[in-house]
Amino acid sequence: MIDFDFSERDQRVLDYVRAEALVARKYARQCDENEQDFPPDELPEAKDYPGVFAVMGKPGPEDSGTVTLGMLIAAGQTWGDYSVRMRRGGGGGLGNAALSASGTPEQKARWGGLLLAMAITEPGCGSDPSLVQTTARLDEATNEWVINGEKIFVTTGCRAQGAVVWATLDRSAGRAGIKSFLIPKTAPGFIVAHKEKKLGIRADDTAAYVFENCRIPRDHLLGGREAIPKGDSGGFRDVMKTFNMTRPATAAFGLGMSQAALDFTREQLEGAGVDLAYGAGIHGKSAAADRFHRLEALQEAALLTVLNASWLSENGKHNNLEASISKAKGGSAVREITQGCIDLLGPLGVSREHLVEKWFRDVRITDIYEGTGQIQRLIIARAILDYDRTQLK
Amino acid sequence: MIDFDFSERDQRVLDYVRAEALVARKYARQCDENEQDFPPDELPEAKDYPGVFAVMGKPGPEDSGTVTLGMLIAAGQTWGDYSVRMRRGGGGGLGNAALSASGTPEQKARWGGLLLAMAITEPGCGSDPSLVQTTARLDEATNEWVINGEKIFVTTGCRAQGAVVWATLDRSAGRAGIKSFLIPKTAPGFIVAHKEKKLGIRADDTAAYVFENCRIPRDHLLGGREAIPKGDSGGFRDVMKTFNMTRPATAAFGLGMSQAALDFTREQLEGAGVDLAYGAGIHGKSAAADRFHRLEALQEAALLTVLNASWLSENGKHNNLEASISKAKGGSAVREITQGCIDLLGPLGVSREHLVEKWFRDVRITDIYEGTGQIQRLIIARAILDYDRTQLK
Amino acid sequence: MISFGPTEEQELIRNTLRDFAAQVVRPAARAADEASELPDGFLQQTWELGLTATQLPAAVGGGGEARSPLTNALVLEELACGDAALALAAAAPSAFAFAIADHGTPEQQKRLLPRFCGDRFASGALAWIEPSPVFDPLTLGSVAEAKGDKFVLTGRKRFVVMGDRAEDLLVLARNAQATGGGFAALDAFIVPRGAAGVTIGEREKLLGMKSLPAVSLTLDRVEVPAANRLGGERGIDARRLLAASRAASAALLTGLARGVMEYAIPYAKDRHAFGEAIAQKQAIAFQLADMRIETDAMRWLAWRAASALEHGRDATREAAQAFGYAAEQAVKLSDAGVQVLGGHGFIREHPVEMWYRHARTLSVLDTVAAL
Amino acid sequence: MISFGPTEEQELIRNTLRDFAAQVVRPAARAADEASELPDGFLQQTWELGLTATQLPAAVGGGGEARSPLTNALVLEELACGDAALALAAAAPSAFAFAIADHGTPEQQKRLLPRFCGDRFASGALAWIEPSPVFDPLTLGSVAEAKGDKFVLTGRKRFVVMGDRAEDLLVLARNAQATGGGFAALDAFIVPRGAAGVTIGEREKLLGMKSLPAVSLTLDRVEVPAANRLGGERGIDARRLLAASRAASAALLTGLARGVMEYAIPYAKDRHAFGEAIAQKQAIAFQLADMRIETDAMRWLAWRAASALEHGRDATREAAQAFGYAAEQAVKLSDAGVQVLGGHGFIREHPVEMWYRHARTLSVLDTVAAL
Repeated sequence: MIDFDFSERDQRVLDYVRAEALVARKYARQCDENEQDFPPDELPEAKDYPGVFAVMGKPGPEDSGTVTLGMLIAAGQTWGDYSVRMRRGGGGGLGNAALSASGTPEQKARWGGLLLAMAITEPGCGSDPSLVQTTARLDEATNEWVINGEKIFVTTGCRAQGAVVWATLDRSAGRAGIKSFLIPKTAPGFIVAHKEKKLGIRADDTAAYVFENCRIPRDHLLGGREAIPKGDSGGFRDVMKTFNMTRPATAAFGLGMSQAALDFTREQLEGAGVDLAYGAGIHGKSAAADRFHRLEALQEAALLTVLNASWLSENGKHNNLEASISKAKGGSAVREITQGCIDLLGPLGVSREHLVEKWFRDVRITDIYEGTGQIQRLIIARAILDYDRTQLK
Repeated sequence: MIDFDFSERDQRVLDYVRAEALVARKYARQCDENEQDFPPDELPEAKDYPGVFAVMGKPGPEDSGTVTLGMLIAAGQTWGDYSVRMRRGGGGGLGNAALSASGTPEQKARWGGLLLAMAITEPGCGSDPSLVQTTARLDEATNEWVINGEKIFVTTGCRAQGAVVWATLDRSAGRAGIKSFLIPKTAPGFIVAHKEKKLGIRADDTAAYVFENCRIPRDHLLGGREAIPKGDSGGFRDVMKTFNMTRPATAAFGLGMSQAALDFTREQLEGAGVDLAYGAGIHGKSAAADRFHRLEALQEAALLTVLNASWLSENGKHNNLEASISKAKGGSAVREITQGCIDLLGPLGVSREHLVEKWFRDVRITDIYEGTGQIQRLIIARAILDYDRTQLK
Repeated sequence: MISFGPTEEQELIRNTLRDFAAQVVRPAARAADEASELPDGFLQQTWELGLTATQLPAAVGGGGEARSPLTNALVLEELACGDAALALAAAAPSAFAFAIADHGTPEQQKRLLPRFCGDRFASGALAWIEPSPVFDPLTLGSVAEAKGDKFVLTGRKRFVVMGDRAEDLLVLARNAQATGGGFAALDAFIVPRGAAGVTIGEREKLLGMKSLPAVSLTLDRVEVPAANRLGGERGIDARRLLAASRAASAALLTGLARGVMEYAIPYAKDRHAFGEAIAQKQAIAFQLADMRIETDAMRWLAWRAASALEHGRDATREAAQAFGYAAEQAVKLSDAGVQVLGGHGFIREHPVEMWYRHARTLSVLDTVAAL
Repeated sequence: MISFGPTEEQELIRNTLRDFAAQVVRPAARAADEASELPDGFLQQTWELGLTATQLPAAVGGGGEARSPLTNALVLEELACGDAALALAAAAPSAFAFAIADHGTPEQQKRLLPRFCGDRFASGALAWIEPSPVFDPLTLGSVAEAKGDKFVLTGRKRFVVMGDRAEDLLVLARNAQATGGGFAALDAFIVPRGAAGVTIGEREKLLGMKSLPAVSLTLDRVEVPAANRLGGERGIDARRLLAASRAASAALLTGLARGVMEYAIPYAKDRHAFGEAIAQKQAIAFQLADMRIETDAMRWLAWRAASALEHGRDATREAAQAFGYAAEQAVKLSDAGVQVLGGHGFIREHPVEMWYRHARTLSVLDTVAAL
């Protein structure tokens, strides 16, 4: 049955996440202003917070599914602070989403506990994953993969204990030749080049990688399928499946921060006596209430597309289209919402004495990484038009 | 010197136009609801209105140029009613703009007094003028052009006394082969197929033409240059020059109606006690004032791009880019403005007892005819990127 | 528990309505719009779908199934995908009957609901909108004054759907006794169309939704017994009444928008320019992508509001967001539909210009439907 | 007479400033932003352009040229195209001096303007913005009470540009005597920075415009002689003061937006993906086209407001439209600039992320500049 209410357990989990997020928020500004450092592995308050997995437990029949609730948890955590959230070890990285999407049960069990980054973009290829130049060659003698190439814009790249890396087994095979490999930082020839200086999510490192004859065991190929499928679909699709999890997740990260901006704005405006109650039509409202209500509706709309995408995958339904919808919608919504909150707060909104200016900067990555809004719209348009890449470029 | 004020004479002319427009408006609803008929050639009040040309006279050094003021006159007339304005004979049609843009002095003198339509679009080619299939063949024996082909969406097509028609001398020559011809309705083989039923500008007929071995004298080629220039630029550019006049003009037509919608909305809201004064910031305004102010700013912005495009051409400057800017901006602005006025008026705005719902329908053509907003953006992008049609499709 | 899965029964109903919209509603829409009349027999034909009766209490002869705003949201989206005007006409009886069922006293239900459980079409009308350029559903000019065991109603109403044929009208008014304004002051009264002082004005002429019968209305010191105050002593839950209406409009606008998208996609694939299908141009393709993104978003917001109502919670916020968002997007999206069709979007040979008028009209008619 | 043609002299000034922006301003902008400091000698360097002095009366040692809001609009666009933060810093002296020139009594002009006609940089500061989440320039919390031949000022100010170094501050306050609010109640007072009761707060930390020195300010029962009321008995033309400020902001935002466009165009032509330059994709190309459309529109609106001021007319409406439109578009456009650059738009190796911060900051700092 269609439902949007939380079970008692759902609520309990989200309340815990909120409490933990409030602690993380205490460190938000400090992390932002000391980008060269990394957020502490452990916050002083950590002992009071066993972590969300501890309070979650197994979902009962009345509870939301783990994947779907996971989106709300992700949003709830970035509501506190994106960078502090990302600094956590254990399953926090985008690479972990990739692992759970296309890893074998053994691989998930073995690496699920690590913090894994996701390395796709290369200096040459921007948003076009099919142009991956990084190569993977199987050394039959040692039963190892030999990886060579460069990656940029690797989120959490410095702190991660390993990365899911896209490489091609055979450039001539195009997309079909592309596979994803799990490469631990300890692998020989894995070089972390540098950390980028950014507009937002500053403490959350974004790294550049270089692989020089980097060697990993044969069983580090995610999913384990070494064969290059006929046509150019299968193999690449398999890799792309990752996105069906990471795209809603990145949208959720952004929406957690835009929600924080909305909550702060409401608090400030109501504190100054602005009536933000719902009910009246346009002629019963102030300009501020009118604009604020539109921003809140946009937030809810975007979040629902995220929940829809995750709910589909959780229920074994194909969600490639819906994942891109949530990413496209979330990516544009968080920009408009944080921009709009600053319109409402005026000069206060651009002062670094408050966090709203930081959320405005932090959310801006949402429409860029994991495939820009343009890429998402291409995917959506191809899906609804039943076009392939040659018909809609 | 940069200036946006009207001279006494400018103001006098525009006041006359406003007075005449108020008369035209009396017939607006009737014309809209009797689309099968045409607006009367002469309004009963005509005798009191000698016509704008009579009051205009020659511009003095302090006055706005005729072309630029002409845009405000056009907007002032459609402020009254689009269809009644268009029904007027004598220079009112889009074809007349084409004539004044690319006709020879003799041709202008000879045909300037006629109501001329502009026939470009064909069933097959939509917004792509370079695909024109209508042919023109010179019959050396009789010194006549023989025209064959079909045209659709011909604005004022039924009432016009003639049309400026695009035809190709040589399909293999592509755009270079395209020339514009002036074809009087009296020419043998000129068939008016039917009148379209439309969303708006209903009384303003939109016709479909068929040319069957239609014969016209050799000197009916606009501009008179029969040669097909080398490369694919010259000839077509010459034809396209027409648009540098008609595009700002069509934008002005639309903006006259969106202005009417704004004026009606202000009158209604202020009548109901809504304060629409300028000065206060967002926190000193009602939702209605906030939205209304944004719509008025949009109106002014769009109108200024129209005036800029016409001022450039009037001063002998290249205005191809600016003409497209004004058309693109006007085309989207009039949609947003009329939509927004109805948001502000609520149920009243969608009742046919008032004209705002009609203006909402009438302006919708602005972003479609004379090249859609997409076409305009292609032209603008090519210009600023210095790309040709092969580089940006 | 977060779930986007309709029940099997809901899937069944949705498919039935989808077929009905495709086979009955859509084919009749253009002619109805040009004629400003409902198609002959249309109301009776939809009546037989039992949309209203099924969810009325068995005690009054209804199907006795639980009131389900969610099911109704699915129904309205499908009907509106056929044609929004005909959909709203078909939903008009529910707007009245569900208001009685949700807010009425047992006596009022026994008195007014049986007629909606018969084989023949029956209608009631909701009279909320008033003739003001600054109309707001929470601040009404129509006033109800208590006078002994009667109420005296005075005011003017506009856009009363089915007001020309409904046996009874449900008139929203400000209770003169009420302390404070807003929701607290709102009351609804059952007014027989024939009551002394009721003048049914002329048929409303609209931009879109032309086939929908709506009239203006004048109440000149109309006296109704206290028993006609909906909810009796207790009055109504005005928040719920407004939320149910806005959530319904959101569902209708979603269906309307989906119709535009489903028409524009094949058109853009067939239509060629500059040597390829216009759908192969990013500028067109991205507009279609946005149509898909927004129809999804509109639907989820409508479902969320319907779900809140189904849980019996205050849905004021959810419904306002769903309606506000859908109103804005339906206009944007149908406007884009016209643009995708270009010149063909402007002529009446294609339905898109009609949907653009429907969207602009329905999106400002707050308080005309119900879940 | 409608005309878009600058005078030859204005063309000359525009070209000079364009070179200055390219050679001096732009190269220094990123370092200044990272350091949150103005470049050494920048204020003196711009001072030598004579932007302020030229338009001050010869009687006080100025260039004696007519005050020209239009010329200043051209100047500010060019400077801001280099960097909006440095442009506003360079324009700060004018904001104070022009206010004195336009609204001050002859005595006030003789007293305060000469310092702006010398060879050394001199600054004044405008104190209008206040610390409230619902700040509105027409409803101020700062109050001025007449007390004998003095005024007593009390209130708090924020984002006072150059407030840390200006000899005198021009403080906007509500005149306690004034009947009615809005413009009528607004008064401006010349307050020496060292006056008793004036506390200069800490340096403001901003999202963008970081290199711009701005401070908060507290006025605790600050006494100033009646002679320090700008305009004396007559007071100020508050409409003109606000309009001049908003028109200036519109010009600055236009230059900022143009800078984004001029950076994005060559980038999009150089950057390749999917086998061609990204500029060859309609989705990118159309964003660039819209940048051009909107920078034109922003400029014409700013010119129109400046022209109204130059004609000495009430420009409240024109300036509000120019500022409101430019504020919205500058954010949209710099946001689009970031998107065109993709990942490179998010890192500080390119200026676009800085311009996005500048645009979002400047567009909410109503009342900080002047024409």
